[in-house]
Amino acid sequence: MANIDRRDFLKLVGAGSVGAGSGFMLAESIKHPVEYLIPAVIPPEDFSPGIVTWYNSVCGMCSAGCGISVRTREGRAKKIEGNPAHPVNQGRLCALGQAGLQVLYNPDRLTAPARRTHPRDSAALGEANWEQITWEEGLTTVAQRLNELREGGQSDSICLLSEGVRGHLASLFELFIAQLGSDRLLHYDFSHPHSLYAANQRFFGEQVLPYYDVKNTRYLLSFGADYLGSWISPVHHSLGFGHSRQGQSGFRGQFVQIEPRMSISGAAADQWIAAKPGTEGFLALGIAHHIVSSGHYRGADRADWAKSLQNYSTGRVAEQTGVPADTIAQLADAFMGNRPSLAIGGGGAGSHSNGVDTLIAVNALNYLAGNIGKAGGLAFNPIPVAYPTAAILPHARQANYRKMLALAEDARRGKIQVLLLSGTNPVFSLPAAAKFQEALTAIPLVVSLSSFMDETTAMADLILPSHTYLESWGDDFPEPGVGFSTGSVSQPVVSPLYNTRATGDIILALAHKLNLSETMPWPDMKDYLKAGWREIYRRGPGQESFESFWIALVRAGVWGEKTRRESTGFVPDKQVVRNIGVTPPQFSGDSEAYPFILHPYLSIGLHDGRGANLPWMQELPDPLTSVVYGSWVELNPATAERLGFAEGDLVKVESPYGSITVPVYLYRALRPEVIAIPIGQGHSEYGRYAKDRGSNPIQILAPQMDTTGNLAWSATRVRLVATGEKVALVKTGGTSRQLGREIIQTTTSSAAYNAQDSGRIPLREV
Amino acid sequence: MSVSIVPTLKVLKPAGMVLLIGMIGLVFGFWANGAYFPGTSPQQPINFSHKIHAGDFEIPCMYCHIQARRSISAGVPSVNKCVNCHKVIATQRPQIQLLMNYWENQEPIPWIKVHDLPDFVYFPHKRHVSAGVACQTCHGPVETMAVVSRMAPVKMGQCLSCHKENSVEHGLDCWTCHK
Amino acid sequence: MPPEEQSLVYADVNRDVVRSLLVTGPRYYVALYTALGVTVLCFFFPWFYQLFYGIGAAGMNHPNVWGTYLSSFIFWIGLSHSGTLLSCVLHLTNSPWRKAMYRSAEAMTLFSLMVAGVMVFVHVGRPWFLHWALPYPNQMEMWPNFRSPLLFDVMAIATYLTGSIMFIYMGSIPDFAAVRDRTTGWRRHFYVLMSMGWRGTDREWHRLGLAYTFLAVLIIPLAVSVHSIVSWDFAMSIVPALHQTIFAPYFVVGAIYSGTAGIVTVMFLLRKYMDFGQYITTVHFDNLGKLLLALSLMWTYINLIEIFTAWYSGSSAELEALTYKLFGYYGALYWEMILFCALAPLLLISTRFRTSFVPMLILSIAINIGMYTERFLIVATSLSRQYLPDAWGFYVPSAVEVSILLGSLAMFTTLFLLFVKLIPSISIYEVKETLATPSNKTGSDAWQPSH
Amino acid sequence: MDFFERIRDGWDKHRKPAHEDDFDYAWTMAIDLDICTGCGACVTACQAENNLPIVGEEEFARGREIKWIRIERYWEGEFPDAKLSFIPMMCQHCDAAPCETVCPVSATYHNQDGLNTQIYNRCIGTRACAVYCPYEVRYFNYTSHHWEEPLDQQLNPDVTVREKGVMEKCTFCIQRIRQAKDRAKDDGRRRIRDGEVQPACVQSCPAQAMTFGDRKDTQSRVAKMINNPRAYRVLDELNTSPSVIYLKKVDADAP
Repeated sequence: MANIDRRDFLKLVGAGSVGAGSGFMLAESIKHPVEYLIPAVIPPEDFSPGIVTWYNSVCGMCSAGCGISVRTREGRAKKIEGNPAHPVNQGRLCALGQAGLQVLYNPDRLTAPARRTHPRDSAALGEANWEQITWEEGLTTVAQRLNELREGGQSDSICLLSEGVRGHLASLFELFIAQLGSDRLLHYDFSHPHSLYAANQRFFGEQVLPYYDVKNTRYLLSFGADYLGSWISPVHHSLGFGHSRQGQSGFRGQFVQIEPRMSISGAAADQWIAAKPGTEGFLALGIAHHIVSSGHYRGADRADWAKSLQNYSTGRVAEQTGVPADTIAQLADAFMGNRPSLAIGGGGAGSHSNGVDTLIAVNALNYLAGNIGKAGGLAFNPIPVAYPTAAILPHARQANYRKMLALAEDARRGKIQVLLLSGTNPVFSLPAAAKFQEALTAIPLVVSLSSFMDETTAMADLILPSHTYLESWGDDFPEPGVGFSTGSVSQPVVSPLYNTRATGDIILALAHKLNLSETMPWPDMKDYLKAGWREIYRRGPGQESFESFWIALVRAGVWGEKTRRESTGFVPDKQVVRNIGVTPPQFSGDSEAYPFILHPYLSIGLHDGRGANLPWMQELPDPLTSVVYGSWVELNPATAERLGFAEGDLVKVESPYGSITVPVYLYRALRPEVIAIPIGQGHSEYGRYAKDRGSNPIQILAPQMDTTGNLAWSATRVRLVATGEKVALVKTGGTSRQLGREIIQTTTSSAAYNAQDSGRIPLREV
Repeated sequence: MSVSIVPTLKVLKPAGMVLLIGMIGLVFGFWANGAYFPGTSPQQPINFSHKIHAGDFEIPCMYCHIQARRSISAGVPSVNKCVNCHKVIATQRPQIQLLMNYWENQEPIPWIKVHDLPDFVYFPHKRHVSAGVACQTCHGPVETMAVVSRMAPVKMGQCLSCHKENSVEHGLDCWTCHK
Repeated sequence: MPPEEQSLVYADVNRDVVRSLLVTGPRYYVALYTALGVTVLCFFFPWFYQLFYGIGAAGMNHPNVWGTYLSSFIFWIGLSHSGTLLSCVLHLTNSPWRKAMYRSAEAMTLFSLMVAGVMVFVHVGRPWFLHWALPYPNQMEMWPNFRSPLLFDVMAIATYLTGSIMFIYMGSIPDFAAVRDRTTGWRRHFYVLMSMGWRGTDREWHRLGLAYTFLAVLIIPLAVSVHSIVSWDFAMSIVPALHQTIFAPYFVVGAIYSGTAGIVTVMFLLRKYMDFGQYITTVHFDNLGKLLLALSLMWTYINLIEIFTAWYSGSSAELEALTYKLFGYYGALYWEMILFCALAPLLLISTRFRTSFVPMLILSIAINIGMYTERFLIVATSLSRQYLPDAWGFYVPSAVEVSILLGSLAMFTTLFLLFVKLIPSISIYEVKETLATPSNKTGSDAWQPSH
Repeated sequence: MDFFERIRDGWDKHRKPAHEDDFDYAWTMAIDLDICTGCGACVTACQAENNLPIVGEEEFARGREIKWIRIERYWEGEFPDAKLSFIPMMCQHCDAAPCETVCPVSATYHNQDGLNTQIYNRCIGTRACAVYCPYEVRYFNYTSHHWEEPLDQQLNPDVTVREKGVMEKCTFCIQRIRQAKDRAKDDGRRRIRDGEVQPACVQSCPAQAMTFGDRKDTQSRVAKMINNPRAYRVLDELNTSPSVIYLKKVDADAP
């Protein structure tokens, strides 16, 4: 190719350069992106990249008080596991507890103090009308107002409404309110077992929860208490359940569940009995009657029992409860037959107009079977001398429905000037009938210490956002204990993410601004905590120095002293025995217009709604229905067929006090006249994952109370109205039938094996 | 009538030439990028010289990269570690003053990674150090470098060959190195 | 031999075929550009979106992880099946009616194989790593997993593609030469290259004949094996309703079946739009019709066997899968398939039907619709009903999937339209073999130089 | 020996499920269905440990959820005799795993610990393994998932975040096994002690229904579990020889 003319030459040059360019770009495009390697300026002593550090702390997701160990790396919390040394959960942890990480790292956390810009009654709530302020501003505002009221002798118009807290935070609240000269300190939890405390008060004469020794029991009779799912201390009960069933040689624990709608405890039980809702007490007394009449019980006060139980012959109870007489007899014989046996009650059964009676009847069963003070029965927790005063009876400050109504009433009458909210969310977890939201609008200054923009916080004038439990110091004394005194300390596992402060620090800061420093001298919560534990250390058998005790304590995360309480000789007061009896349950709404009984239940993942802003919990399929994201109403297939409903049909659930619209789910293990709705969804605020999803059954509950003023939340009648619409339930489950494929195989209990070579991890004796 | 292929080739020649040159250009461009803009020795915020520290003064690697023997990542020394010495040593040098600026503002130094493995690779420095693998095996003769540069792109092949030579236990199992 | 072919002489053949390459009406361009446009719009755009978003763009889910992409893949492989295979068989049996149609049939094989290959890229989650499925030495010291039926696929299809290309190219060399001598400009240059200096000497003819026959023998078993292997992708799993020994023959028969139907469609179109009326005649349709009938009967039989096996197994899983296929959400589709592929073809018994063009066209299209349905059902129904009832699923194709299926059709059409203008879609020299030679008037099959 | 004998020996050796004798360990999980309460703690534990994505409601509704371990529920009878049983279902780590044979690029294979492993960065996403798996425990990333700030700070650095187009599944928390081996090496031990490793699900199980260990160590808890008369394996008839052992549910009035 000798002669190239100009055009050819240009062509070639062009081709060459284009080629070169594209080649260069190609090479550039497949290059590694630049990454940085940023060291700490001054590394903390327990921080080294790539190396895991575990911190022991206390779970703050429910009131069970499990101990947790948090796995952290590069200063970030990676995983929450149970603290193996903690007697309550012994290294295990429920789903909600593990999701605590998403409370810490939740994208919807309140990051800084804020003040409301528009008046509270303006329609628009939420982010739109908040302005950020400094902590100084926020605290000063509150302090000034409190000071005015204190000087003006209106101290009593100051109210502190908190979630159920124990330990030194509780006592700090006490101290603070006392110093302000007010007595308005209330704890509010929807799921607090008020009626159980009341029943124990009446029967045992003390307002504490005994320790239910599920672990060693041979026969557990549960009246409506979902002890594996949501009742008091699920993880501890699960441990016991596993041990009682397969952990010990010779026998396999039997479990009976009595409830109108099968909970996971019902699914795990050997026998699931659907007594008519509200008649669990009758059943208990029917069993008691059989125990006494058939001569199982040989106590001195046998005559009194026979007398007071005479109206509860199995025959009559059978027709009251819908449970066949021979079943009742069989239960009674089994209950007496395999002792130590244990009867527990709560949940739905405890939340009827006759809830307290029912639970007293359950206690009576335990007494008749002689389970009190026995291993495998129920043991009384010691009243530990070492506990800080406020922590002795965490129940004392718990507000039942009547107290909350009173509070709302006072607010409406202008008796409340300042309301400090900490952690609790009554606007969501009180029935609409309580008109609590309206009451809030009547309060001049509402201050929320919440970490999230929940429904109640959205009503506040001032937000002083608090740390999550993973960022703050604190301690806890589980109630009920595990049979001996135990306490645990929680510590920050990561440095605070945002411009928030620990609740205790906020309270102390306010105290200082109010010149309460002489009575509350501690600079921050940690010091107060140490001071408190110094006291415990002093009273306890302290050998080594307090500092070493403290370090050991914080390392272990838990502390206990083996002081048991001997209470075998318990005999109930004659009066109590004479008054044993159950009144028929009252349901609000007449059975004609409202044919169904609403059975709300605490969801496994979302608990009473606090879990709804955690994506993991939203994506955790409900164990029994496999539904995720959103709520549903459970119908017995027969009922559904009668009404012509199929899965996914949107129905309006109407009670005399309101209505919600939810899709239908056909649930096989449910009494035909009962419908069940999980609690937890239906938030109107509370972050992107919870907002406007599902509906909240609490809202439509009737303000039905039992004799002691507790909300009887399973005593509402409702009716179903078809909307004609249909939605697809989001769920994982396909067809829940085995079609003879032997996926889950069963064997008869006769083939039960001896546990020596079972290889099960032995449960620690506590 | 002819069936000769020659006239056709004549016609196609210019087009062929253009294509050929284009291809050559492509290859050249690709090579040039790698050869002249390798990005294997990036400009660091401070011209830290391993030659001076590790080479001339023979400070052992582990003195600064203290993590290497007990953690997955070797880690870079925290700023205060540098300052500990440079409070007194060579305080007048401009680069040291740069360092001191960081220290006074309590800012970390944004070093640029030279040797960077993908996120799906699990490479514990700990195991390799305790197995007595010299740092230079992968990082090259750092003590001679005024500016650290990546000797070779760290590729799976190198890991494998080394694991083979030293017959590492399960050294060829995928899950030994991948996560 | 039908009457009109008597009038043909060599010159006509050359003229007609060359005209089919040179003379192009506006209709052709309309068709070509439409096909091209549809390919870009319905295939490439959605595909790029999917590359960006992930397979989630399609309707697949857990446990239905396979969807229409795979059924399209099988469909195209199937469609590819008849062309070359048929051509080979007929070449060996030396049946004269093959000669007018085999070229386009082989082209069909080629292009549907290519489209099938593209479908693989659409199907996998990370196509940019697809080369890992090829055995080549690399610094990772990783080889593909030779136990995997999917890898067998890669091999088999690659081989089949190569074979088909060689076969069609070798067969057309003399025609390239013939066209070369009758064209000018860029075409001439193109055909000069393609014909590789073919002169038409006896030696060349002899060698061509040998090689051609040799390849034909080679390709027949290959073709059969390819689709058996494709079937193993399913049959080697333990998914109920897929784990069946009948699958290999099932797929092969199905493939040839749909392929033959495809040929009928193509024949009709060529005949109509390239006016090859004199070459593609009722004879072809008649014979193809007979073939279709036989295949449809075989296909039906295998379907019955499939049902019987499931029923006879008595296994809950098998039965459930079967009931779901027959009466489940996609039940209607199943019966549609039976109608199109088992019942309708029975019409082919009548000669009048076989020799009438439009009905044959309609039937052939119906059959291919039915065959696509079959592939879809295999993938969609069996995966939704596996062993664990609580994990049963449900699958509906997404818009992206449908559009990509459409696009793949358009892609095939585009390729074929290009083919008819570049390569003589009717074998000049072989057609001539059926004609009376100028020298002696008795039509003989003796080899003749083409000029 | 002659050619054919060698062939036969090789065959005999390799047709044994994953030629178990060559393993260092044979990791096994035993799950007691009699005390599984279905509470879902294991599901969350797995999600936290293994960086499982939050797919969101839409994707969930389209059946795109990713749960390495899931609770399956099976009903028997109708009200009032309805019975409900749970079974946790995760990768069974079959010794004769169908998924391993089908992967064209060997992205999933049996390693020397008797684990059925998945190499994410090798996966090309043919999804054939998911089809071949009779337990349907393989989950595909239909798109690249992201974590809302600052949720991403929780991600476990020991586990890759999988990108779109990659198959994933339960690994028996292989990263924990790796760390345990690491510790063992530091202590100069050859093997991991029984109970030293616990996958996240086993660790969290409140009823202690799950046990994990090496069945080659005859003294290990899990080895004892295998000898339990109640032990069985799901879909055993398929001869995949799973490494997950279930203990039968005890039911007084079972047939």
